Amino acid sequence: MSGRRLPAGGHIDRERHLSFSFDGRRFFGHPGDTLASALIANGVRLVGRSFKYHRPRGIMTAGPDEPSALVELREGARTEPNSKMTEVALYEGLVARSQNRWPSLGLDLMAVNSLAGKLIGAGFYYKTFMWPKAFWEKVYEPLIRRAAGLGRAVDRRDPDHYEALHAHCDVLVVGSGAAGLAAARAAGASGARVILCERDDLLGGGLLLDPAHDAWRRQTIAALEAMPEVEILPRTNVFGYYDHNLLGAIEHAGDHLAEPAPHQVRQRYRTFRATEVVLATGASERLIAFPGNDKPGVMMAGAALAYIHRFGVAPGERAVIFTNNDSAYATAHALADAQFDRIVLADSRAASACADDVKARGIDVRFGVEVAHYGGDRVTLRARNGASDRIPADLLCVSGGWNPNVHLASQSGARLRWHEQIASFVPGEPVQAERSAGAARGVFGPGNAARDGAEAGAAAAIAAGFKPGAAFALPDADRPETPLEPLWEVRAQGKAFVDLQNDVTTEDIRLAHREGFSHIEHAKRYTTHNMATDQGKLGGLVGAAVLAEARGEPLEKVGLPTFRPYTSPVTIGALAGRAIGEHFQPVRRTSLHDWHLRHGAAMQPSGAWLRPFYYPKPGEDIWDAIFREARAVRGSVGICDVSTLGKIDLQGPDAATFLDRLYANAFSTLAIGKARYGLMLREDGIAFDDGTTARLGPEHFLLTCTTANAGPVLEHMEFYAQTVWPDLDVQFSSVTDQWAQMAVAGPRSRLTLQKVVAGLDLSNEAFPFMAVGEATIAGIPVRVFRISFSGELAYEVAAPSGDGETVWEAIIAAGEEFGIAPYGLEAMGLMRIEKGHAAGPELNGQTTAADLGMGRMVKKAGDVVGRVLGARPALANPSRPRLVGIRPTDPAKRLRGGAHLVSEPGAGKSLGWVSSVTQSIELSQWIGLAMLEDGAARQGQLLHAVSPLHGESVEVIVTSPHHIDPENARVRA
Amino acid sequence: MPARPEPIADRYSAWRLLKEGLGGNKGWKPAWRKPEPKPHYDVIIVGGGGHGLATAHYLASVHGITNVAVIEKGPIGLGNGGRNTTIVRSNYGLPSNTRFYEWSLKLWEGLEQDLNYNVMMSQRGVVNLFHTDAQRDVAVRRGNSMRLQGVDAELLDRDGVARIAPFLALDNPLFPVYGGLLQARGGTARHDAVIWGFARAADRRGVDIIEHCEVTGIRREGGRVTGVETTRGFIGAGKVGVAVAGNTTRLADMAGLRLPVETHLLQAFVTEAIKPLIDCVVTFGVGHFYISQSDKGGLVFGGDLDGYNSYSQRGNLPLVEHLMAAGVSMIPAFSRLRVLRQWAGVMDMTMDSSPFICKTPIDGLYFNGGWCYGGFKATPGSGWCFAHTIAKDEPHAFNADLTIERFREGRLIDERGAGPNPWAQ
Amino acid sequence: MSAPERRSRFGGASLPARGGAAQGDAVTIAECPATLIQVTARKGRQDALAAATLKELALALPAPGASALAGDCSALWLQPGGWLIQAPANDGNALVRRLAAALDGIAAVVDQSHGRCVLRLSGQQARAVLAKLCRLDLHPRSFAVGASATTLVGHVACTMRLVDETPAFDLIVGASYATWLLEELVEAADAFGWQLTRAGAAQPA
Amino acid sequence: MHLIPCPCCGPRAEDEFHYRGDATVKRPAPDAGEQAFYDFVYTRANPRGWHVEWWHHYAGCRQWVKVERNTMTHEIRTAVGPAEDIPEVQV
Repeated sequence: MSGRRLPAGGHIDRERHLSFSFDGRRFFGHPGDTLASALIANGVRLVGRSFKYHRPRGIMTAGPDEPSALVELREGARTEPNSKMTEVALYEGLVARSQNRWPSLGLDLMAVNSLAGKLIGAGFYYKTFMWPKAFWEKVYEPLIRRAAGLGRAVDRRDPDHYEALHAHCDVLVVGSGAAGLAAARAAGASGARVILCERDDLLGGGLLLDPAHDAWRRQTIAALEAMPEVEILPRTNVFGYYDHNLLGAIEHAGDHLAEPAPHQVRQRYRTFRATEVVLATGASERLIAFPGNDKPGVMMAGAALAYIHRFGVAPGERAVIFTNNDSAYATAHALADAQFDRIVLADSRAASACADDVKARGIDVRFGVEVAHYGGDRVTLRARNGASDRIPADLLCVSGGWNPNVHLASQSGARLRWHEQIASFVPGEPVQAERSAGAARGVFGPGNAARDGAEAGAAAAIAAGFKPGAAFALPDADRPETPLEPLWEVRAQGKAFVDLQNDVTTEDIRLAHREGFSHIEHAKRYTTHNMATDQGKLGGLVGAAVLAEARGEPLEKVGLPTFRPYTSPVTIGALAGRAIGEHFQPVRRTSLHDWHLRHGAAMQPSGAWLRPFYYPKPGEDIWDAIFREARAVRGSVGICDVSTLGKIDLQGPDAATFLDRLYANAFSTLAIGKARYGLMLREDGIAFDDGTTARLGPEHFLLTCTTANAGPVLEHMEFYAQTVWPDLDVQFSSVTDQWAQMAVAGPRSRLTLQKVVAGLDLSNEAFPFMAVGEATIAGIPVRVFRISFSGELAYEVAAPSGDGETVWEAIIAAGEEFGIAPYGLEAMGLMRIEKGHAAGPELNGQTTAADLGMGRMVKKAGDVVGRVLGARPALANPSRPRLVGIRPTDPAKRLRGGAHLVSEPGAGKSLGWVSSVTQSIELSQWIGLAMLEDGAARQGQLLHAVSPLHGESVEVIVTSPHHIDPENARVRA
Repeated sequence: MPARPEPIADRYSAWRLLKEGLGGNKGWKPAWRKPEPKPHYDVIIVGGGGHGLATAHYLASVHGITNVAVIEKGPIGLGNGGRNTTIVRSNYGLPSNTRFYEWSLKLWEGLEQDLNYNVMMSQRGVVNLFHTDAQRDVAVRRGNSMRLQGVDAELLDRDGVARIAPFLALDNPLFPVYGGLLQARGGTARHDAVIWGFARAADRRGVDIIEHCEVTGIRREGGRVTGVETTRGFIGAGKVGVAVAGNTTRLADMAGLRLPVETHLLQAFVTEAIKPLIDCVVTFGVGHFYISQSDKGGLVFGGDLDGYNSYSQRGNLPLVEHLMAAGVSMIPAFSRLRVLRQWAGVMDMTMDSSPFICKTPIDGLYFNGGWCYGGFKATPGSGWCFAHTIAKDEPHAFNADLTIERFREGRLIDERGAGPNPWAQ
Repeated sequence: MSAPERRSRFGGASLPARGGAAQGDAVTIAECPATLIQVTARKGRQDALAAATLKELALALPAPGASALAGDCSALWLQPGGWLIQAPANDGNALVRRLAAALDGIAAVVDQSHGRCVLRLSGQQARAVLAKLCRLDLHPRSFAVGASATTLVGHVACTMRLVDETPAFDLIVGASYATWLLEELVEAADAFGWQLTRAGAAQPA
Repeated sequence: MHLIPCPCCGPRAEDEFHYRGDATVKRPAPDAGEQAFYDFVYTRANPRGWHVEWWHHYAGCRQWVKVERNTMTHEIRTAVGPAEDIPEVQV
């Protein structure tokens, strides 16, 4: 119990109180607090347990670098595992729980792992759990899996909403510290469109930690807010830098609330397409490895500063500051401001220019000393001469120097460069249109960073084509610093951590090196260093330094693992946005959609479309409905919405030539007013698509293609027209949505249509099979095609889609006396299998024209897509699987789609597969289509359709694929 | 099964773990040596990824050929072997593939004992979802083909899927789950460990693993390979096997071969670690999404190619947006989790989505490549078959169909019928 | 046939007349029936086509990214050699026939009046709504009144035109996608508030 | 999200396009024989570096746009219409 709220200071609203709970205990905080600052204010010190050894952990940082202070936040369906308390804004009623402990945070029995620490170092798993073999699956792995993970996911639908938003700007500024504010202002003053992103809810970055800079911060923000083309986005973390200057970000629009407001999203996924980018992402303070550097009470020096000045809380009472650089002296001043009982500043260097000011406040400054151990209440200081001193401290502030946040620059493609003076990496030459400014490139101090930012912002605006704007005031110049002296590790007895969340120690790094895992990527993977949710921000470079020392090479040669997205973990729901569930992909509806709904159709997705599968009547099951619909067609008349067929209007003097080349069969010989079936091949000779094409005029055709291939066929035609035969004079466009198309099928289809069609003689003589004509129905101009998919006498009627329902209803009214039934895809499928038409299951990208029984259609010469490669020896092999029909010899037996055909039940060699099955209404038994090796030669043979998955084997006879009316008499009736 | 390997020196055992642990872990030796290249080897394997290292291991352990070097331009295992989604399965529908991948899966099942290294092979099942009758029939065709070839497969109905994957939104409006095809023997393995295990086992049998040595040319005399030019000088060899996913075309260029290969990007993702949620591997094929949970707790997931030629290992956002939407649509609990890291591998895509392990027109030169995105699960099988092909100068029955000539002959092994369009496979 | 009687493609969406935050009217979405005719020049006949449309409709066919207005007709560039003519809904078939005759041998004339729907999105927040659905830069500096583009809006291809500075955008979308697009627009407008209207014929501004 | 500089429409987001591979292979004359068609359909130079490739602007002007893009960096240098050639670049 050592933290406390200070009587004054901080960007918090002391007037208002917020209650919250942690591990079931109730506390109070203020608006402006994070969960971390509020817990510190309430004296809470132990907040989590580490992943592997279950060591007790406290709050280390005040931001996204936090490795230890992770909680399960919120409750019920809003539960959110692994949230960093240092990033969770406090709100009324907040509920959080600690993670990865059993039975409780205070008493975690899994901490016995720590005792086995000597055995379970890096790479332990790979060397063990192998004996006996069977134990891995039954014993070891289940144990490991149970111990895995931190927080729990809740298997509930997320009640919150997310959305995407795409923005464009001339200059994007990432980060709103001194450099970012100045960059945005300089760019904005030029008139450029500027977007300024800040991950925090307050703008200012490091400026927030020094009350002396608050005036400039406020004044600059006010200036930016007055610029109409500057947009400021707080709570917006840029997570990735992608190609062509596109950056991705998450705006935490509602995370600071108990629940997002009505009509508001929880998070917004934003993309920015920027002409120029200024990366003012600041720097992260790094750890020093020493025994006990993970104990509750250890905190980064900059974080301690933030807790005092940003949040008005003191994270302890007696403090030691351990540093190798000047930045921690500001923390010393802050601790003094916060009236700590005792402050010892242990500087590993020999001197600092800042020392006198600090000493003047009564702070005990010691040079040339290191922290050799921290036990949670006492710090062991060790001087160069070996003398040691034990100092009681409930707070140990650590600063090993600052690493520029180079993640985004690195992701943009820029190589990193070693910066000797700050002992860290900075961005090298830009690859994309970006520049770093301020601490992000090693320019520290608000005065220096603001100057650097202002220059970067102006340069970015100029690069984006703007003239520089008026100059503006900048903060005072910074005092010169005493240089940092790199200090990575204090070697002493005990575990010294380089990755607190994954429990990676300096010894683990050295072990990895001894075992040959000396490359930084190997060491990372072997030890799991840097792979936790803090992504190694605190200790990444420290681990690399330990490895460098072990290898005996300079740190810059060892380098860092690749920086990949994300700069900070990103909520998956935000990236998904609204495109989930029924919004996952666009849905297409035909113009008859409402009619289908009104008439009880069972609608199902079919590719992008919603289509009626069948129209159940009360008391009917699926098959009842399908049979009734199919019988209506076979016995009288039915009507089916086939509007989804792709339709392409093709015109031009070379239209017929174009079709001759595009289709395997000829179209130039097609008479005007007639339609013809066509088969399209891919260039590799495999069947691509089929459909009927009608000739409407000498230079005018209407193609149809399958629903699934409507898009690909148009694209295919565009490829050949634009790139292969640009000399052909053809014009074509999709008219799929222009026309509602309905199949009117059955022996009484003519009688039905004759009642409503005006202006067209439908008699068999005047309008034979494959005829095409124009007419009107209910006064609406329509096209009539005499084509059939069902195998019956049938027509297709095309009406302008806005009038589709009028025409459809007129036909239904005319067919009422014949018992006309609307039929769905299921009945259509049943009938096409009876008829033996190949469809999607047969045109599956693996079959040739010959496989489908259409080999004779393919032109033997001339320029035809797919002709040449379709003749390759193995594709031309006549014993390839061919389309056949099959029927069980026992009519009571059922067939399964996907069954294989074998010569006898026990045979392992598949001769082919069953592609489509149905229950035939004409034959009153299951029938199927199959692709069968030597299919043509096997007609009449007895084979077995086996489905080991179902444990079924059915004797079948091989037939023609045309189960009904092989002579094709009905369609010509 | 492979010939029983000779016991290797420096074995891991419970006793040694205890001894080393108490001794401060000072006694462990490097998992593989860092030797200087010798002037000549019987066999040089170009490529120190999983396939190359496995080839070396099986050359040594099955064929007794130990004068072998594996040459790698960087550190071993940082190509696709170190950047995949760790899935292991053999649920292919075309016999040429099933035969090969099933042999690979059998090798996986004995790999820990063979290598004396825990690669954490975890057979918790792989289920492919389907959402329509037509998709079910395609899955049934594949499952039955597997069963006829002696490979395990089970058809699950909706309730069956719900039992093994209760976290799925079965009533997804656009993709209601009808059922799934389960291969219970499928699962995952720890990808890096596979690399390290093969490297260690090959090293202990005398194979030289030479890192930071880039091949710059393939030397030939009279139609026969004689060695490789490298950044560390010429190294002679009786035979050269190339297994360089992501660089297959470049090596083929050096040998004057032209291949039906395009190189594409595939992204993968991992979430923050959470307590066990997903036990098996689930693939939501029509949504182009698959997922599993690692032993450490991260959800590992991925989807389709980014869709354009690339060697960059830089993924982009369109795929990310689609994938996350597919994931949340199918797994509601996914929404509030956070994705921690993203990476991308470069895939050598062939024009029919199946690989090749074969001889070339040049004597003594062998190629292994075109793994598309199926390379990880193939690792032991690929190494085993490649070793056989190199040692015997002829393919084994398991890889006999996996030639480059098949494209010219029209004997395509096109599982999905996507045709010569790698971006669509 | 008379075009105004044809059925709305909004039917599939069972939406109230207004909704979103405060049931507001920050944006208005209107279905605007129109006659739409796609004309595509025969090879090498672009000049002839331009001359003929100027003569028939007094329309100067616009360059890529632009639109043209003449009286109650407008033209939008679609693709090289291809334009979409937009005219009042009640002109319907007569205009198609007239153009087909006038452009015989010069261009392919295809009626798309039923193939595509025109949705007009207007109101102060129209750009903010589109920013959620579309990746095009619609800032006035980049997309001024009269500008047009075919692009993705809500994952479907739309031909878009900025009609006036309200701002009002016309979104011309494949008819089978109309309900989908409407639902996407309404969702994206939820934070602002929206209302639906069925304006008569779209009047080019 | 690549930004493809469509020669008709200007810079557009990648999701308006379908990528369609190598644009340097030319469809041979109908009588050129199987080898020529084989190379057209199957053989790819697959370069590391500059690659001339098709991007079909399906949600825009519906042109097959020929784009020169670097497969190592994703940088785009040129884009031309379907029947045009990419101009030679002096390196």
